Amino acid sequence: MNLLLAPFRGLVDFFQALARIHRIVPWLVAYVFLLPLPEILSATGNDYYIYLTNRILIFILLSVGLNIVKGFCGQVTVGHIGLYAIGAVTSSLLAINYGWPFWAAMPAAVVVTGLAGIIIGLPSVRLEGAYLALATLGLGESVRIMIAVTPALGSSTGIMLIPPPQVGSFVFDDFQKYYYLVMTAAMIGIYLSFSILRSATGRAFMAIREDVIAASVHGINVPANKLLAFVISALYAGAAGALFAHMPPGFIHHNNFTIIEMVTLLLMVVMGGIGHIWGGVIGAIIVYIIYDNTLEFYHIQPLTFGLIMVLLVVFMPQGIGGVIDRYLVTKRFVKLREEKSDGAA
Amino acid sequence: MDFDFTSLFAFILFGLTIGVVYGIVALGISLIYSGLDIVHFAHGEIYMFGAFFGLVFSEHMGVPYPLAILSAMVCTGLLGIVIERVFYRRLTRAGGGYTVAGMGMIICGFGMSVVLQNIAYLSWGADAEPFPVDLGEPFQFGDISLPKSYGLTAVIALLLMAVLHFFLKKTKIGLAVRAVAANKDIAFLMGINVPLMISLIFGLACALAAAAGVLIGPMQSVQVEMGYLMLMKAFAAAVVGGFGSLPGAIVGGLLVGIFENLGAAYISPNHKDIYAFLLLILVLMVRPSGLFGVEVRVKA
Amino acid sequence: MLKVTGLETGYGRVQILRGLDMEVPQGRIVALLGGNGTGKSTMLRAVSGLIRVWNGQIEFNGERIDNKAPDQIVRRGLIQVTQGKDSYPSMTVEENLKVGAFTRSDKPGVARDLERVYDYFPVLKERRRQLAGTLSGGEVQMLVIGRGLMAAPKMMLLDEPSAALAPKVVLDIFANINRIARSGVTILVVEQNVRMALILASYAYIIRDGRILIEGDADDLMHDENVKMSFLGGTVADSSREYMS
Amino acid sequence: MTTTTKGITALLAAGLVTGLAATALAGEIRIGVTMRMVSENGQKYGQMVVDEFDMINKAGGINGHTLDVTLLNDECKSDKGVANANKLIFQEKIHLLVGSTCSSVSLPIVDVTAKTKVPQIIPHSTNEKITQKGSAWVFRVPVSGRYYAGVNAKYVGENIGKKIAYLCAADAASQNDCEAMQAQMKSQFGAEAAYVAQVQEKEVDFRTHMQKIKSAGVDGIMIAALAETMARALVQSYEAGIPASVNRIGSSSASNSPVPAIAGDAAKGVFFTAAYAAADDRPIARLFNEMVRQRYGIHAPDHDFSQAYDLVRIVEIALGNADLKLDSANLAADRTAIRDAIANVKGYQGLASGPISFCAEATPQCRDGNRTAVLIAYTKGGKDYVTEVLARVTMPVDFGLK
Repeated sequence: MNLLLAPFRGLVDFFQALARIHRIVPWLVAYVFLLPLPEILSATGNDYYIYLTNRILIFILLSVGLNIVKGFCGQVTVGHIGLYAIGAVTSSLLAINYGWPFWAAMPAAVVVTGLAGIIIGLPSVRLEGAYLALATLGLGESVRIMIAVTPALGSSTGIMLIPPPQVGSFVFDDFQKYYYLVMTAAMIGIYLSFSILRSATGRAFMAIREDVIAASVHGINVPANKLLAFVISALYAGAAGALFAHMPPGFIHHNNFTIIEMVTLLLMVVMGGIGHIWGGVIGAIIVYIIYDNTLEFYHIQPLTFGLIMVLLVVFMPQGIGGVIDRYLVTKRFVKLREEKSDGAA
Repeated sequence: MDFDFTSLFAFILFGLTIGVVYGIVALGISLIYSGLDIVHFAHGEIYMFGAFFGLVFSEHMGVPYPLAILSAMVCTGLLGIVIERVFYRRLTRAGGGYTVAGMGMIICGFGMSVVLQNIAYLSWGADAEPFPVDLGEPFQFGDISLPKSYGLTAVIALLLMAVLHFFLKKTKIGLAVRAVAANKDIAFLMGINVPLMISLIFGLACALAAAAGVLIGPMQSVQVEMGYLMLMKAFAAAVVGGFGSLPGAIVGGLLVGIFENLGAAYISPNHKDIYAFLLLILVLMVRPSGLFGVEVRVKA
Repeated sequence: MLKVTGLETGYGRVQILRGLDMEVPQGRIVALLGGNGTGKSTMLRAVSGLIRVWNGQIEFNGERIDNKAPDQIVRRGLIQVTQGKDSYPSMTVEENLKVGAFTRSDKPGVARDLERVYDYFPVLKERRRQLAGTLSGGEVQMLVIGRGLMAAPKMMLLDEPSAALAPKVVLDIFANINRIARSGVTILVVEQNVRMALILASYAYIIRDGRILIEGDADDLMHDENVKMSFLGGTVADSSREYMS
Repeated sequence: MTTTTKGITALLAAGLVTGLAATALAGEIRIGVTMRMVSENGQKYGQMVVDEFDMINKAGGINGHTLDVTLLNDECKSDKGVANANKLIFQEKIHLLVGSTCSSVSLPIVDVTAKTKVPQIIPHSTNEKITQKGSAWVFRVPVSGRYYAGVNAKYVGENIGKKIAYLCAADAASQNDCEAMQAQMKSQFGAEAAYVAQVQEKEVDFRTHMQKIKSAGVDGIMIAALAETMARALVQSYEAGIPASVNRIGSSSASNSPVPAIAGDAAKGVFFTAAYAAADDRPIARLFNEMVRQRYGIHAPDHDFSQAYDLVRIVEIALGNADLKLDSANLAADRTAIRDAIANVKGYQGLASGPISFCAEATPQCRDGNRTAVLIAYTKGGKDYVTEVLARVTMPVDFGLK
């Protein structure tokens, strides 16, 4: 394990050093590092990796958003994929029917999804645990069925020819170009997620996760904060949905938003480690790469995936994030002890 | 669509006959929830397995239909016990609950459902299998005809409920099952073998789902993907009736059945599957413990 | 009858009991006293088999019972009676009592014991068809004691029978515990209410930080200056004095 | 090297390792297939396609080139289908894409292949819009929904009646079949639908609809749905007491064998349009029936098998005529050559009931190559079902276009 994590240790140290200058510096550096990624991937002679990266980045946005509700605030939702659908459909309809440019349609879709987040989150005010899971499941599935049966929302043929984003005469009309868009969005998403975690709101969420009663005793407005968590995560889902819809070939269909996609998303969050922001990122990357590399074994792919899910929950409930955490904590602890013994000597 | 009472009666009748089936599956989900503290997302696949077992017994081995129901129930019950012992047991030991760690239960259930579905696909293929059971001419209520199989289903479903009710209320083991469902630690202290009872609960719930599968099989044919829709309806039924409540599950099932049929008939047929969810959400918002829930069980 | 030596256990990695020794002779009422978080309930859970014993041993009737399954321990005649909040609220009173007799198969014996419980606690007989969730605090406490009796135990472990109850009710319950003990059931009662427990018990242990701090005859402890200083100043104990005299 | 640089190098290295794995072999014709595999249609279709391509390889390949077939499952989901198409095009560097079997997946893939200039051949999707998008790179082997509807409507209007109830499942193909049929009934006979209901793709309980249709008193019921759903609806239509005198009309999925197998006696008398009938009495069809029977041990091949077979033959002809270099420098040229070769396939007469012809323009007229719909009826249901051919109609090229 140590050997495996050794490269990360250097990276973590490097970025921690940068963070001492200003919080945003490591992000800017990372952003610059990531900009030439399509060229690097292209150099391998396989542009599909760029497409794969785009898909993963969209999933990262989703899972980081889901983590806010689930990891930070401790609310169980199975309706996140419905919000993703709302974002995708709203943005594409605005672009197709009203000719809105992507830059107007996407923010509008994010706002609409945020409002929908209130509805999906509403049950959380009264319900907990299993009941909340089922209520959100019902809401999420209802969204999908509504799309499936309403011709204006795509119905069975789906929404076609959603125009790609455009800046001046530069059109993001293939996935190589689209990478810059989704990468930027994902970076902003992750950064904001960290900011939220650090803010008073983030602390309120975590207080609710740890102990609802104690949180309310400490003056935290529990229902409002729960709703807020749902809304924030809905904003992420809306952005991810809009980005997915406008990505060439610009096609969405209700079966992109089924319960299987929701489970994949949950798997990403759980595999990465619930409550770890990086967990959502790592989970999205690992799950999607495993999925992509097992495509040719389609007849047993569900079986293996299912088993991974079951065994993961049984044997590694804290996810990869938990393992890394343990490693980092141990490392810091060792360091602390060394410092202590140095001081004693 | 013109309104007339014959049609209304027909729609309610359709709702009732399918509703009892939702009810038995819901009962299993409800039992598992109170026994193991998990919402069993793989129960739809258990139902599917039950139907396939029934099909194998009845069609391929020539066992008479009523006996096929019983055999399928036994087999599926055993399958359930194995699943519970091998996988879920480790999780319940690690502590249930639905917050951060409890997400695991949902993932685990889904994972299991994918695994079971894939196993069924590998063993029986993706084609839907016909499950013909000839029971003779349908019942006629004036202009409405109701296939005998639906009538039979309703009768058997009610019979199963009655047997279960008797078992839970009047026998010592049933009492122990209820004690385990209510509070495992105390049940332990009363000298009840809790792990055994949990297996029993799980097996029982799976057997009920299998019964539903074999009953519905002849009407809707048997297919690998049949579980999902039933699961959704049964979840709705279980919640509407109140998790853990036996009459609640059946009333919930009937309500979901009637509600969706009337909705499909008079509001819009496209949205049929939404009505169950609508009812679920309505009930949850108004009365979180369901119509028959005795206590609101909030998991920490 | 019950002998605990060097008991060490805890939850997860947190150790609660650090080498606890105690003994309960047959036919006596022994009290285990101590404040919140001292390890009283942990000790009971370990004896009943609900948590694993890390070290040390527990003997019941000369037989090792540590790390046996709870139902095995119950079958040997050792039953724990938890606090009143641990009834089955959605079952009737009589069903609650019948759950207590789960390990027994002699129907006439069970029926006889049911009558005996109703004799001890007549109020339960009045409410036999009611749901346990509708009972008052004191009645539920009686119910769980009665439920423990239904197992026809040789020994009962009582976990804070006085918790959150009015002093008068506590007195009533303690009187009945005394009756039960006189009928030949050995009793270990775990209490925070030190004064009342000392009146009830003949011998007592005081636990702190997972170890036995003081032990002795109840009368001696009652007059021990240290005990008086540290444990007998509580309001509950004081207010109960007038009822006891 | 400091820890930091070491870390970054390791990270980059890890990222690149997987990238180097994808190297394309020269001299092979790479064919990518994406379709729904873990399902009734996919299993048969995929099996047939893979087996047939294998046989070509065993017989020495095409012009000495072997075929390298990569088959991926898209689960009938558009996002996965698009991902598969991209993977096949950019990673496997395929020369030709076969896919998908689902209309809702083929629709977006058409745009992908148009943009990347990869020839795409549609194995099983009937939705009209696929070829109406105007891509120069797409070819359709099955019969387009617009032809099916034209034939079906003509027969219904002339022989059954004009009061038709429609029960349409919410999958792209059935929805299209259903709407096209209604439009045809209207334009050919001026008949409005007597009752229309949309149901979910996997609906299992149709009793409410049947009760309503029963009281509506119609001449016929069109059930447009995928095989299993249709079979259930057929059975329940009899259970509801709708007499056999009310004709049951199927969509093209009625050709798939689960329909008669599940519906049993309820399948009897159902008629529909499809691309192939096992009752076809041409010698080639007889031979094909026998071959499929022996190879897969089934009673009679449905049009899944025949279309898979035809597809492979058309690909074989086109690849044989194309002048291919098959090295990485000429990938784009080879793709164009294959497209042009497919566009040059004229009058292919295989199992399809009529000739299949393509042409160079990027129009539906040119790319819906198969215009012959067979009107088929079941005369016996069950696993050993029997069909009869009522008519075989070749439609004019621009039929059904607005």
